[in-house]
Amino acid sequence: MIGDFFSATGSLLSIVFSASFIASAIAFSVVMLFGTVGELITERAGHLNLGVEGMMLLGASMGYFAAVRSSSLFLAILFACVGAGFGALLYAILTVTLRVNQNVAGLALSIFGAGLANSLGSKVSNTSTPDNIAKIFKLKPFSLSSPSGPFLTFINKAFLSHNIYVYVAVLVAVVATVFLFKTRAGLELRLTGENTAAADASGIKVTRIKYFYIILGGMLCGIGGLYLPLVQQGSWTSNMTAGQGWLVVALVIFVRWHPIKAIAGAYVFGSLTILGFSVQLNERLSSIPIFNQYIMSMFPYLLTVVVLIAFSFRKKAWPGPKEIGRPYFREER
Amino acid sequence: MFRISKKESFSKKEAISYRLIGFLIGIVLSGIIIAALGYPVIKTFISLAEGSFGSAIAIRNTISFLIPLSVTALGLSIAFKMRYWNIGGEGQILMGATAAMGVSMIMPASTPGPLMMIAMLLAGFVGGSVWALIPGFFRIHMKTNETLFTLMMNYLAICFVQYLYFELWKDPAKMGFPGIQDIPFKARIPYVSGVSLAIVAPLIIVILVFFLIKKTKLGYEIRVVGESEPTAHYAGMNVKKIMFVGVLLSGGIVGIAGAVKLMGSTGTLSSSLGGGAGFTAIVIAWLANLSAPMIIVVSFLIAALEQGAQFIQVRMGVPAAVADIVKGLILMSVLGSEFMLRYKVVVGAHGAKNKLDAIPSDKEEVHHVEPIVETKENAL
Amino acid sequence: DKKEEEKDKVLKVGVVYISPEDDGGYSQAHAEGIAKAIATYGDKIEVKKLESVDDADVEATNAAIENLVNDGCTLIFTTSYGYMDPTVAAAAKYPEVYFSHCSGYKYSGNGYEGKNMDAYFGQIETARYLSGIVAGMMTETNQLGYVAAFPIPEVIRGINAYTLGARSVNPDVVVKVSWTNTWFDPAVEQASAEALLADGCDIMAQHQDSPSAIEAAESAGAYAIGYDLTYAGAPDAYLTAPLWDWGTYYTYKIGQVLDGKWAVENYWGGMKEGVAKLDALSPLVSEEAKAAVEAARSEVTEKGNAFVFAGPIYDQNGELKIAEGESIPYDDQMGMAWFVEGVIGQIPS
Amino acid sequence: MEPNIRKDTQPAFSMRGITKIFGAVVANEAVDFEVLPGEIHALLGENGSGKSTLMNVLSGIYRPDEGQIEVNGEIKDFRSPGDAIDSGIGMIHQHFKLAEAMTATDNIVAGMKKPPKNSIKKDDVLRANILRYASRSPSKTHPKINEFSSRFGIEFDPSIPASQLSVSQKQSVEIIKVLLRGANILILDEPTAVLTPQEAKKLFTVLRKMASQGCAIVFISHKLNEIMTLCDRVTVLRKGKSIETCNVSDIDAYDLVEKMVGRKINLSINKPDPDPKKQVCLEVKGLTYSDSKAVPKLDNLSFTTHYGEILGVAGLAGGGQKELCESIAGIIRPQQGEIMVDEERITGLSPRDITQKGVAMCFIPEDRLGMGLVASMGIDENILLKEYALTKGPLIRMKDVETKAEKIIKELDIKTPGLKHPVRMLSGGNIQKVILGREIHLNPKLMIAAYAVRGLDIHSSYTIYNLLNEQKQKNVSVLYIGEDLDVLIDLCDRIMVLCQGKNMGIVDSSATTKEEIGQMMSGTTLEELRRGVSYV
Ligand SMILES: Nc1ncnc2c1ncn2[C@@H]1O[C@H](COP(=O)(O)OP(=O)(O)OP(=O)(O)O)[C@@H](O)[C@H]1O
Ligand SMILES: Nc1ncnc2c1ncn2[C@@H]1O[C@H](COP(=O)(O)OP(=O)(O)OP(=O)(O)O)[C@@H](O)[C@H]1O
Ligand SMILES: [Mg+2]
Ligand SMILES: [Mg+2]
Repeated sequence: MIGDFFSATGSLLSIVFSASFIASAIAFSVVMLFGTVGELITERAGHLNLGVEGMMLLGASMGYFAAVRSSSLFLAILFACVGAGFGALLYAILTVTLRVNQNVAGLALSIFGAGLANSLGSKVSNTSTPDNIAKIFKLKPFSLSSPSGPFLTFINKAFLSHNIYVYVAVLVAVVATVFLFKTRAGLELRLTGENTAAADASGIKVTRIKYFYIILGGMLCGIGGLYLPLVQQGSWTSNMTAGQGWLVVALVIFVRWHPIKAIAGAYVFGSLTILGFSVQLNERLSSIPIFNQYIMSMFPYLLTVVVLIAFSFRKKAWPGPKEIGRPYFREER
Repeated sequence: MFRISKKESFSKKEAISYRLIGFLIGIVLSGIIIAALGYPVIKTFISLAEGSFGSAIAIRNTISFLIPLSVTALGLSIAFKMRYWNIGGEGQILMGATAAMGVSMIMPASTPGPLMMIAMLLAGFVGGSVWALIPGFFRIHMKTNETLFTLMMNYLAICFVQYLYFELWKDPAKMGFPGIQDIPFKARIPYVSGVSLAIVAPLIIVILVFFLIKKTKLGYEIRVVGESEPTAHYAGMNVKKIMFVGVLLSGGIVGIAGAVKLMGSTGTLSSSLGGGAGFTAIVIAWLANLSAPMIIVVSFLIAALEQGAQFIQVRMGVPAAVADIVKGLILMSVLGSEFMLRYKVVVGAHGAKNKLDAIPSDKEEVHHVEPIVETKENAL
Repeated sequence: DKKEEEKDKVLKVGVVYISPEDDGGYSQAHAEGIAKAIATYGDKIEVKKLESVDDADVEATNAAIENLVNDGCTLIFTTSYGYMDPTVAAAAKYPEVYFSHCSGYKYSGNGYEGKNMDAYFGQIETARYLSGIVAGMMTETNQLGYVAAFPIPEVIRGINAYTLGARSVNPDVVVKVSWTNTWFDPAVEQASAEALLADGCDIMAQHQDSPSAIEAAESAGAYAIGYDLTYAGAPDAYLTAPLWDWGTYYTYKIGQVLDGKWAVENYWGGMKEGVAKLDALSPLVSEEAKAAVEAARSEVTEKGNAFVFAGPIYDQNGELKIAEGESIPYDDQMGMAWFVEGVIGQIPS
Repeated sequence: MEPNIRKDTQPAFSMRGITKIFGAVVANEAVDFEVLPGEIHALLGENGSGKSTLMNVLSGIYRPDEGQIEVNGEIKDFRSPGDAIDSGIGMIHQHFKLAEAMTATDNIVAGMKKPPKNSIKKDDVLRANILRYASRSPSKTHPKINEFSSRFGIEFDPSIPASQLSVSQKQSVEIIKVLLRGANILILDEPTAVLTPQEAKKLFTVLRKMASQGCAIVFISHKLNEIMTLCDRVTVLRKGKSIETCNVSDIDAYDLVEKMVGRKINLSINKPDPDPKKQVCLEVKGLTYSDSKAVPKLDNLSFTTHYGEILGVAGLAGGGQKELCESIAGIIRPQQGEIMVDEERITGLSPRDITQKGVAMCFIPEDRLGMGLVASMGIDENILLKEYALTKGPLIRMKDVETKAEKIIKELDIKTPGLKHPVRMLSGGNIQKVILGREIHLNPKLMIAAYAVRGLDIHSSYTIYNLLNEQKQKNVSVLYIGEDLDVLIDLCDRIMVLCQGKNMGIVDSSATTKEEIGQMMSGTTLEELRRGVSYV
């Protein structure tokens, strides 16, 4: 019995710490990492945007459309930003200026975004990523050509053999962290999300800040979405984010609104999502009921729930930006 | 330059006309996008209307979309009255249907139809409320954020039903195909001239919810708790118990929506039984200002939109996604138009004269702005 | 007036798709078939379609069919397994409309009393068998990966046919199966393929609607066999693919109705009819493999699934399932819920 | 002390013809107001007379509907608080604007820009450094903030979250925040309302120092003695209009009140005699309670109240008054002790059962609406709040409540367009009448009135005193908790003084003085006082 437990644990560990598993978990977390950093910035400004899925799709379709029509990576990214930023702008108009309930506005955005993205995407659905762009992402800029020894081989395969998009995602998270905690602009953003009235009275232009970061956050979601058609799949398909946008909303809580933790968080969620496929191939594990693949597909959500509960036990834990969900009107008492 | 100032009140007429304006703006905006995508605008909208009301089949379809949407929105509205953000409608629908399905599988085949139907409806209520009470428990006792918890519960329910669908409840009679058996024929809600009798469900529930909120002590308590927990506490209310019952009723009614859908239309359980109604219903409840009768009206409009959207695909070959654009934009515009009810825009720096004139005399019938826009204390 | 009358004569054909018409996979294959029929009959038919109708959502399916009927369609194709029961119900409700349901087992005379419902599908297993031969010849690790959507008979049949084909030329080959529980989810399919590749497989095959598994193979330096449509996006990995050519069937069936000769049938065309075919072998395929395919091709084409599933066939546990000289009967193929020898994977019970 | 006004110079700012309207409320109507550099200028007026509104207009929070603002002779159009800060205007708000979860330093430096040219000191190295290190290196910023605040004799720990600061420290943070932004026009909205007398004294020193450096200071307070000692000039607002501006030295407190209210008012309470039978109503024995953070709030507290008598409770803010009320009403559970009404134990009963035993409570919290009222509901439904539990069956009975609401509106002369009108739209005085009316109509034996006149103007306050006296005459036992010692002495028959949850003694109001009560409030027991011992 105990022996079984140890050997099962052993099998699990050997899967989870294999270079190839780590590598695919990393690749799998790119979209969520961008999305999480984007949503996190939005939430730091005091706005919960449930429309992540819509914005990711908008970014993906607009960006991919531009890529196909222009064969320019720059334009692809620019249009991903424009598309997702447009969705975020609508959300910002609704929640910042028109003071619509944030949850409801986000849900409406996710419906609208998916619709617009899918209509637009269908215009480029039978094409693949232009060669010149595809080539860029075939490159593995940090890969060692001849790693020596098992350790380097492992590191090389697990961490260094990724395309540039992956490293950019990590870089974005790092930059966001420095920005948030080490710059005055970051401080202003945090104060706005903690207490908008205080920020306003301190001379911070809160409306401008909210618009700016909601749109910036949306753009990051869009760049994350673009990874799917441009790099991962190389072609457009409707609804290709397949629910990752909703996981992002959970991830933000999971990482406690810290971009640097989002790197690990996205990785954990990424690996939980793919763990099922590796476990299936392992006969010892796949015969254990809890490793049933349908049960395993619940893991990311269960984990989020556990984290939510755990933090409500810690009464002193920071519960996240205070202004989330509250409309701000300066002349309100 | 312009600036925004707050309104004290608005008349019913204003309320209706601003929403209508919002609706029209939504139509115009989606018209622009439809044109930009290269589809004929006017024809699309005409077909949209025709598809939702134009024929008996259209109306029947609209009604069948209406049933789950309205029942779910009614259930959610109870939670929203308490400022409890139940985003978990989709999961509660599924678990309500799952419980009803389970009951139909357990009960002996010889059970009389009506008895089985009643048992299934009850099970639906229990299934939905249990699923709602899991996050509810943690919200009530430890203030765990319910918005995200209930959101996660949706996905847990979907995974769970998939597990049932592909493994636990897989029907051997399906020749190896996955799927759960159909509910017995006698447990199905009958159709009368093409319209499912399930339509009585929203009609009964809307009356019950209206009555509950407006006329009963519990409804009153729910409203007070939503307004201010300290006040409720001060008045000697057992806030935890009230929230518990409120969440239970909310989830239970949503669960009934699932059971009714199972018994009245799908006949079997799958993870897509909810069909997104749990999410759309949130927006419906909101647009209806959480008023039970308005929920029926708004549900009808949204159901018509969904049905019409399918029809424009058939009639004009407009892709399904375009319908989502129309739906999303109309939702956003109507939501945005609420702004005009609560605030007004003053053009130019000086407007005191106009404002002084605009102060209503006491006699005029005005409608006070219900602060459903979260007040500071009650926000998420 | 005359124009109106002419319009009335036009046959309105309805099609219900599970995903967008341009999904790059299953639905697109059907849509291309419909396009062929349109090209053949021109103004005589008018096609009405509904995309992205969730086949597990009975209500959505019902509404879709109702809308097609409402718009005057008198011949309706429902292209996914899950539409079966709603199609039966609609057929009973609208006896004047012809219905054809793809990939199920209910039709007039079999699970349905009325006279207006057909079933159709194809012996894609023939092409899968041939693609298995390619893989069996090309593999170096003798481990093949298979990304599979759902554990249903259609998919299991394909895996078995592929395995039988591969082992017919290389008895040491094993096929490892990974279930994704989705027809279409590029990210999930990719992750699933990556797990297989990491596990030692050097050729990927799939029963999925996105090309992610091929992409995963390409970036891992492995080979891949596609499905549904030919794929140009991975020139260093793509070997071939079992393809559908539904145009043959749709042209045939619509022709029947136009001629007023509609007849109930359970259509199950294969390579002979042209419904199933193997894509041209890419330059990556070795000469020996090409030869092996050609050697089997004519017999497979001629005899169809009867050849693919001809005995002796052993199951995963090594038990003899089908004796020499027999082949798996039609009904058992339709309900297939076991793996042949050489498949590594489990069918959830 | 010589006022430090430079009469010759132009005003630091002047506001002309300011009108500000909220919905149906004209908060400011054509108000003119100006303050000179180096002057401490008081703004005085009843509640709701528009003081905060006027200053919010000046600090860019509200945009006026009419009127003009000039700062240092330049016409300004403030679109946001930021614009006002850029013009050297800093406001300390009535309710602090701090992010509780962030450190004092973060609260201070966020949004800071290079100080405007006309600030007190143009090129201040310290300030520039704070700006440079702000957020990049908090550990370097903290000592610099300390250094800066010590210039004004202000002290607090800038490295801890605002939530851990005391009220006066929070105020210090707000002041430093404003000063660091280089404000030379400083507005303080009721800064002393939350301070102890010692803290207030310290604040005054700081303010005088700043004025001497040329700062223009607007000081809002309801406490006339503060205005008389601190300020140079005073402007009185009444019903949104500016009534008069005069030198403090030329006027006395009685004139000020008359200007504020608009007529002479009789500030005395006619007090009926208490019921001589002295029948005990409430008896509290050894009540002890510590809050969730284990801070003791009630400490072995014992006393009794009599029918037909008003027992006053005096004490510093947070001295246990709130906990006492809540214990009696059953909202919190004391850890030790007993509470009896008519010799019947009520400790441990639910609030509802206690109400049924004849205990009614009218508690006005700081924000007035937070407790005891449902802001968006009408008077009828607010009356239902206590009522509904007393009727049988699962349904509410609106008819009865409506009748009752109408009666209460009439009896207490509540000004409202209708009984369905949301109470949040009513004025503060009327809101308080609703609560009091509701409680009186429960026909209680014991009426607890805590801070019943909180935030009310003098006229409304006297209406409430009269209502309480009526109750007393009906032989109700009244427990009155208040802040104003004069009122306590005038209204109550006996006064119990609390200090940190302890009973310092109960004095007869006809035989005590404010000074005596004040000494007891700061910790001297009655016994000690009477023995002639005093530590203060
Ligand atoms: N948040 C708010 N939104 C809109 N109007 C408000 C708000 N708060 C208060 N009011 C308006 O302000 C007035 C109440 O003001 P307040 O509570 O300061 O009373 P007050 O003027 O001090 O009254 P009184 O002198 O009778 O005590 C009401 O007329 C109400 O319409
Ligand atoms: N944001 C607001 N929305 C609506 N009404 C308001 C608002 N601010 C102030 N008022 C109303 O304007 C009037 C003036 O209020 P203001 O706060 O300026 O009075 P005040 O003189 O500061 O009173 P207090 O002494 O109570 O602080 C009141 O009737 C008040 O209720
Ligand atoms: Mg006031
Ligand atoms: Mg004020």
